[in-house]
Amino acid sequence: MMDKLKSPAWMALGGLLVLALLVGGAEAWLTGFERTVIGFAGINIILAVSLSFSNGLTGLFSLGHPAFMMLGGYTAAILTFPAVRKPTMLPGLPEFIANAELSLLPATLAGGVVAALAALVAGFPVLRLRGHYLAVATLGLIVVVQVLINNMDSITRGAIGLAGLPRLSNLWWIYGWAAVTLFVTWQLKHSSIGRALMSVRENELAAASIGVPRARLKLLAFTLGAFFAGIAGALWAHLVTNLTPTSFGIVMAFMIVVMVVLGGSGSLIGAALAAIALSVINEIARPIERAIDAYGLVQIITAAILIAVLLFRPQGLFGSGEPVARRARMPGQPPSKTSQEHRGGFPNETS
Amino acid sequence: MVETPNPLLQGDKLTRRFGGVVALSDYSLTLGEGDLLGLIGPNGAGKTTAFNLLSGVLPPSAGSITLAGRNLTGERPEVFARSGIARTFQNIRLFRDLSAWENVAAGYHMRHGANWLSTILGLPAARTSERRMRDKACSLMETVGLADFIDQRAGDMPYGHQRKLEIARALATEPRLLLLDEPAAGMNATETEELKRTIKSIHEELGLTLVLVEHDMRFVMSLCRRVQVVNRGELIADGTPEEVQATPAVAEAYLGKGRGKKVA
Amino acid sequence: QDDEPIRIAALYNLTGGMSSIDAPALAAAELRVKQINEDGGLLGREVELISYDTRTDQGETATAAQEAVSEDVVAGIGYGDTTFVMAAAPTFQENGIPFVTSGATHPELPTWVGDYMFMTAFGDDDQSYAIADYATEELGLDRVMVWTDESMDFTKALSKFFKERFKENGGEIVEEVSFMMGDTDFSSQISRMESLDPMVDGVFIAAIPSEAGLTVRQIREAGIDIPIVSGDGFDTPLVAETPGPELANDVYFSSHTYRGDDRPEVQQFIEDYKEEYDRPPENSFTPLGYDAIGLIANAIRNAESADPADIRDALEQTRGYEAVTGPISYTRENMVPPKPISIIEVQGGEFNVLEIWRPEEGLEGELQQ
Amino acid sequence: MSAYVLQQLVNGLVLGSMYALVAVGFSMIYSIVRLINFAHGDVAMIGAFSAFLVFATAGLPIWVVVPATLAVGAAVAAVIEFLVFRPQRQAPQVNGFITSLGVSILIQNVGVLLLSAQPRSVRLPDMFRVNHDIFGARISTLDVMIVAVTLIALLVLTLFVRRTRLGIAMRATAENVSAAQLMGIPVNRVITTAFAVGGALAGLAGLMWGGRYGQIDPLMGFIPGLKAFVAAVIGGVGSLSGAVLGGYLLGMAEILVVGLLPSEYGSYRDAFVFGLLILILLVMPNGLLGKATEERA
Amino acid sequence: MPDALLEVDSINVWRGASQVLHDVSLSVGEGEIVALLGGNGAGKTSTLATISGLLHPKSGDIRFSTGQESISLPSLRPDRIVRLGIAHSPEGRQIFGGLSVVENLRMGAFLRHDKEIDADIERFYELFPILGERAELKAGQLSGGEQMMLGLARALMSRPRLLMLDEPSLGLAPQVIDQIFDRIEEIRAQGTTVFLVEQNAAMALEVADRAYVIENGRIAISGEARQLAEDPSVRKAYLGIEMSEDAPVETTS
Ligand SMILES: Nc1ncnc2c1ncn2[C@@H]1O[C@H](COP(=O)(O)OP(=O)(O)OP(=O)(O)O)[C@@H](O)[C@H]1O
Ligand SMILES: Nc1ncnc2c1ncn2[C@@H]1O[C@H](COP(=O)(O)OP(=O)(O)OP(=O)(O)O)[C@@H](O)[C@H]1O
Ligand SMILES: [Mg+2]
Ligand SMILES: [Mg+2]
Repeated sequence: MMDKLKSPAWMALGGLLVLALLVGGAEAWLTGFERTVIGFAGINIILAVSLSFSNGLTGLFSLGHPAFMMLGGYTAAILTFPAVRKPTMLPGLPEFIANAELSLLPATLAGGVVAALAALVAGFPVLRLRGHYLAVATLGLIVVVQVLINNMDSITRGAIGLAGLPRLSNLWWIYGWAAVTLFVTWQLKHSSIGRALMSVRENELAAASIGVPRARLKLLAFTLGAFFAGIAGALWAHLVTNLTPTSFGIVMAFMIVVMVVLGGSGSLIGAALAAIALSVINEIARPIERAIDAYGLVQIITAAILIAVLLFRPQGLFGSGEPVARRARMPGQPPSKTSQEHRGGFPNETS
Repeated sequence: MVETPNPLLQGDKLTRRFGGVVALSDYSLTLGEGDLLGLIGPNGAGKTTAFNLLSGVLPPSAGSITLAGRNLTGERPEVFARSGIARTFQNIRLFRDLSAWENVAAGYHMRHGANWLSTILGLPAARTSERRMRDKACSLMETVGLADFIDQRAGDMPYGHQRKLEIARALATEPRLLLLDEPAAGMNATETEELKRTIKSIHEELGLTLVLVEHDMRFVMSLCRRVQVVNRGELIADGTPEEVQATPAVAEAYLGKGRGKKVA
Repeated sequence: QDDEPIRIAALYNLTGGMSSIDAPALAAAELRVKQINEDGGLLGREVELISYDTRTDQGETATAAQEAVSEDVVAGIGYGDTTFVMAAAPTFQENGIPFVTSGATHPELPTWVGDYMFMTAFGDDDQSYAIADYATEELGLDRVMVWTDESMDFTKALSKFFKERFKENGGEIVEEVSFMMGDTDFSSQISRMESLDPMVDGVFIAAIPSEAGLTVRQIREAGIDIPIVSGDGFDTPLVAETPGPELANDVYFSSHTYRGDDRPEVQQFIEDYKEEYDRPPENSFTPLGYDAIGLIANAIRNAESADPADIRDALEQTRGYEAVTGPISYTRENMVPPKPISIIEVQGGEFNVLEIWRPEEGLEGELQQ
Repeated sequence: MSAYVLQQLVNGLVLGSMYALVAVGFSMIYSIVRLINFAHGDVAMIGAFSAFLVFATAGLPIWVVVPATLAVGAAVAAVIEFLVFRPQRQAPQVNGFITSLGVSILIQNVGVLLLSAQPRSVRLPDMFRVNHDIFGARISTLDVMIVAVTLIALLVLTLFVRRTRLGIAMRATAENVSAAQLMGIPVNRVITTAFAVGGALAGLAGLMWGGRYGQIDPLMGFIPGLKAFVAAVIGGVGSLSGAVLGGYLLGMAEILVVGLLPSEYGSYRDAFVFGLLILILLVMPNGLLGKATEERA
Repeated sequence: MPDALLEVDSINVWRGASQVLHDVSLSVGEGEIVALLGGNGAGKTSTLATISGLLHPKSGDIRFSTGQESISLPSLRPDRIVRLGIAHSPEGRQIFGGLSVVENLRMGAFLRHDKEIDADIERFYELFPILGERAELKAGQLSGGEQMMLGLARALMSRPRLLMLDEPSLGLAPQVIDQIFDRIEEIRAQGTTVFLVEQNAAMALEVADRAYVIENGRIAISGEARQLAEDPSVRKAYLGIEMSEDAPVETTS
């Protein structure tokens, strides 16, 4: 019985229950401000976990998350936008979209799907690139998407952005999606697919020589990451109620990578905890900053903590393992005697 | 030359150039089901290059490769693997950050991995396949004599064990043809002896076709019934161990005066 | 509760890309609050300004807005740019707390957000019309080129309204080019301008302060001496300092009636600001921050209440409030204050006010100085 | 070729040189330590501030200001290396990248805190602003110097890294730190030297940047840093000439998209530029001059 | 035994969480060839790495005699240790793959400032002609065995007083192995001391004066090389000779 309670399925169920209670409590008792902070933390969890999956586990170095957030966010925002205002504000929309006024779930899903499709199309050629080359190409993706949205005034309102979106995101939605993200990536990581992904990260040539379909798997990881980024963008838009081409940019791309590395590249729970930790540091440091009237202090503190963590724990919080259920242990085997000395998961350039 | 009626592998006039360097030229090889071929030659002769061509890691500059009637020339290494060619690497290429059994289990992915949808949903099919892969990985590790190292991080294992782990990983792809690049390098005499037995049993029990590159002459001569010798990219001898050893060109280009004989 | 301070939230980007615009506005707002408190506060209560750094990040902006409304503020001020107003103001609207933007100038802001949204500055349409009128009527420009910072809503709007009015006035927009916020090199745009045949007789540049001086300097360094015209984004000492006095010539821009203005409230403000911070006000967003607090203080006095709804009502009734940047009245349907607008000239590195443009009247002719 | 096109090419050359100068120092550090140093642009910012606000304000002549700025850049970079990069030399590559981001954020915000984000107007002596005419195109003395300095820096660094004992030792260290130690190479000193050289170049770039555009602020390093990263990667990571070429390509592309396309496409400039860069990478996955990572199997 | 050049005094070394060397003591005399034998994972590589400063012992001492004084190595950085005249050709080749063959050789002579570097390089080209042919090629593109040769040549370029070789015969053709071992005897004749780790025990025992056998991180047997070659347990475990047809059955008597 004890063993059964410790099995991952039961732990997951228990975790969900606790999460539901927490979210319910938060929705009932916390102020709008507190809920907003927690909401952003949840969105960051989705972003960090999905990027930890596609980057940390697979060894891709993509910075493209904000591009997919933008696509997901705009798609969802256009779909939930009050239909009465659409003809005047967004005259360029095709009729069936102009008449639609969807609720959050279908709009979010549509956002995720659009982002995933874009990732599929872009990933097909771009994922051949490695390391920093991929980083620059995906950085380019952000710029291209930003510029396109900025210029498609008739369906995006250009630089002004989409303002006055319905405030539909709440903690239920955000943490529901965070749980889904964690569940899906967890399932994949702890499976043959996860191993295959890691093998690509570890040694691409060897992975190929044992028949691991590199291209397909990378595309899967990239697309799945983009799907959740799209979801996160949609939730973000309906939390802030405003979306502009500059809502998500290069700085955000960096911050998500920071969360992934802090958590331990490829560690899903680590990424989630890092996302939470950054929010917590932020909220602790903010009053100090205000009290001594030294704006910029929060960023300085955050950067200092970031550097310190990397100095003392180069592998991030959890390496690429998971704090709850240790990967890599065969049932009935003693723990391995050697330490986990970690490379982190991003490719090491060898040119 | 040995004529094989229904060849498993046919490499025809394989040539590979790197800029000005001709690493392999007009190398041909025919293997029947169940053959065990030794490929020897001086350093830089082109042995590893031949393996790289036969496993799809490099495309040949000229020539063709056919496996069981299927032309694989120019295909990606994944296709070679799927068609049944597995290999090990001279400078070991393990998934260093994964544990030993995971390295082997990764080898099973190609043929036994569940698809992504059933994996996400945790369908019974996915769970069974996962369990089967673990079990198989464990028993393969026993086969190569690594039963005690299942959970060790591959990168932390001693050199000789890493070589065995590579063999296990290659076997996990359930190949028809296995290419071993210097499997005994870094092993002492006893370990080499053990490895010989392992390779023999793989060859005989699994009925696998094998090609091995090795500089340990005793190892090659006692394992292989057929030996090819390459020098400077060209095939200079092909025959039984005795025939090959008797070829003057081979002795001159390759075999030493036999260091260590005094002691042994 | 009566001896509790009256709390006002100030949301600004004090770090990140927008901080050079926003930080001075907050400094001026703090100055105004300090002065009010020195004069005994409002309704006998002290005024407390709670400031939030939103780091040029819209997510931070939304969070700060939520935090502000949860902290019992009676009003909020903030921002020199529409994008950030739109991420913050709707939260104030939903909570029934008035929000006064100090520097955002999009004429449709109050329409988009609702009846709790107020502007301190004039609308972009007004300032563009003002400089367009001046360009045709006084500078006699017929053919101009338009440069637009395409990355910002403010500059895009500025260009749009300028072109509209300039064409109405019978002028011709010969050519347009764009650039992006953060650009430092304008040589391509300059060469494009030079290549026009015949050369244009003026150039309109829609830019924010950080690019204003850069563009003037590079155009003049290229040896081009046609008039350069713009809006309040050019209202910064950088326009004179970056090119240096020998090159800072023939620049004309419309702005708040503040720089070079000798009304006593303006002089007083500049003096106070210098005394407080040891530096002159950085740009035109500075006095606007000062005025945003002034507007709210004025409304609280008029309402004799510090209740958000009462403040809102009083704000709506603001008529002829004598702000540093000119009188403010909310008489228009779209709630954009019809403020007088200065036409300012830069010659030899000096700023001179040439004329005052009034929304309903247009140019009023030579200013009596 | 019309005078107009020539002028635009000159414009592109000068802007490209600006990027290339930042990129070559950036790439230098990358090629030795395999570190994407995002703080490189911020070192340039510090160089610019010390040149204009400290040395020039103190009334030093230009021939003192330049070496002093180089020294500041070198010192700042070496100190950063010592404090944050040296302790994590064995860490994964991405850690260095993230750490450098952290350093960049730190420097920028300390800068804003101490100096405020307001841009400041600065200027070099007037002799640098004189315009010259070459075949109908205009170029200033400073522009000529920027191009020259970039190319000289490239040449000297390339020779240094290719030919000198210390240069080869730097590359050896980049390949394999422990093997380099086994050769008796004082790894720490070598890496500090690399940072110092890169930092000096950054300082120089800051000085030139500030002098050319006449405005400096604490955040001025971010965009050049980012562009240097992009230029270095497009050129082929680790290749110095590649970084310079990448810088020129980037500068040219930005100028020519605005200069030659119909004006309604001007607002698509960055999409065109990055689209072009992505296209180049798809055709040349290792950048313009990068060598394919021919790993031996 | 001649005066000890290198003295390893009961070092204990950990890698990660596991102890890989237990109280290992050994000494290498001036002008000797000493072999270290042992199975996979026994700790041979770790021993060499500890001597050259890449690993740090938790306890114990390593002393190297420079002629005038005896210096404790564990407190020194690897590059300082190399300066004392210790060259280490590490396991797994570890050549600088991105550098050309000549550049690798020049790095081997990093600490030398004499005029004979080029002449030495030429001499290695004569010994390994293929290296001469590939002089300008990136070392990473050499074949495995060629890289091995380069690694050895590079270690020799420093003209060390003590040369430590980690499995120098690995992956080399029989003929080349002969050359290498000839060379080892040659340089010893010129006064260089050699500490040799080998899997090929037969060959190692043939050239070595003395040998140590390490098992599970502990020195199990040590003695004259010739004696060890006769030791039945060594013959069985490391020479793979039990009752093989071509060797007489060993008896302990
Ligand atoms: N990087 C590492 N981290 C942790 N443990 C390690 C590491 N490298 C080696 N080990 C362990 O240290 C022990 C000794 O290894 P060492 O490499 O010294 O053996 P060796 O005698 O050289 O073996 P081989 O003949 O295979 O080269 C082994 O148990 C090995 O698993
Ligand atoms: N990418 C490359 N570029 C240039 N030359 C290469 C490249 N790859 C291999 N070579 C050359 O081709 C020749 C054959 O190399 P290969 O690795 O096949 O030799 P090998 O027979 O396996 O030798 P060894 O026994 O040393 O492993 C070598 O001389 C090598 O230098
Ligand atoms: Mg080989
Ligand atoms: Mg070893």
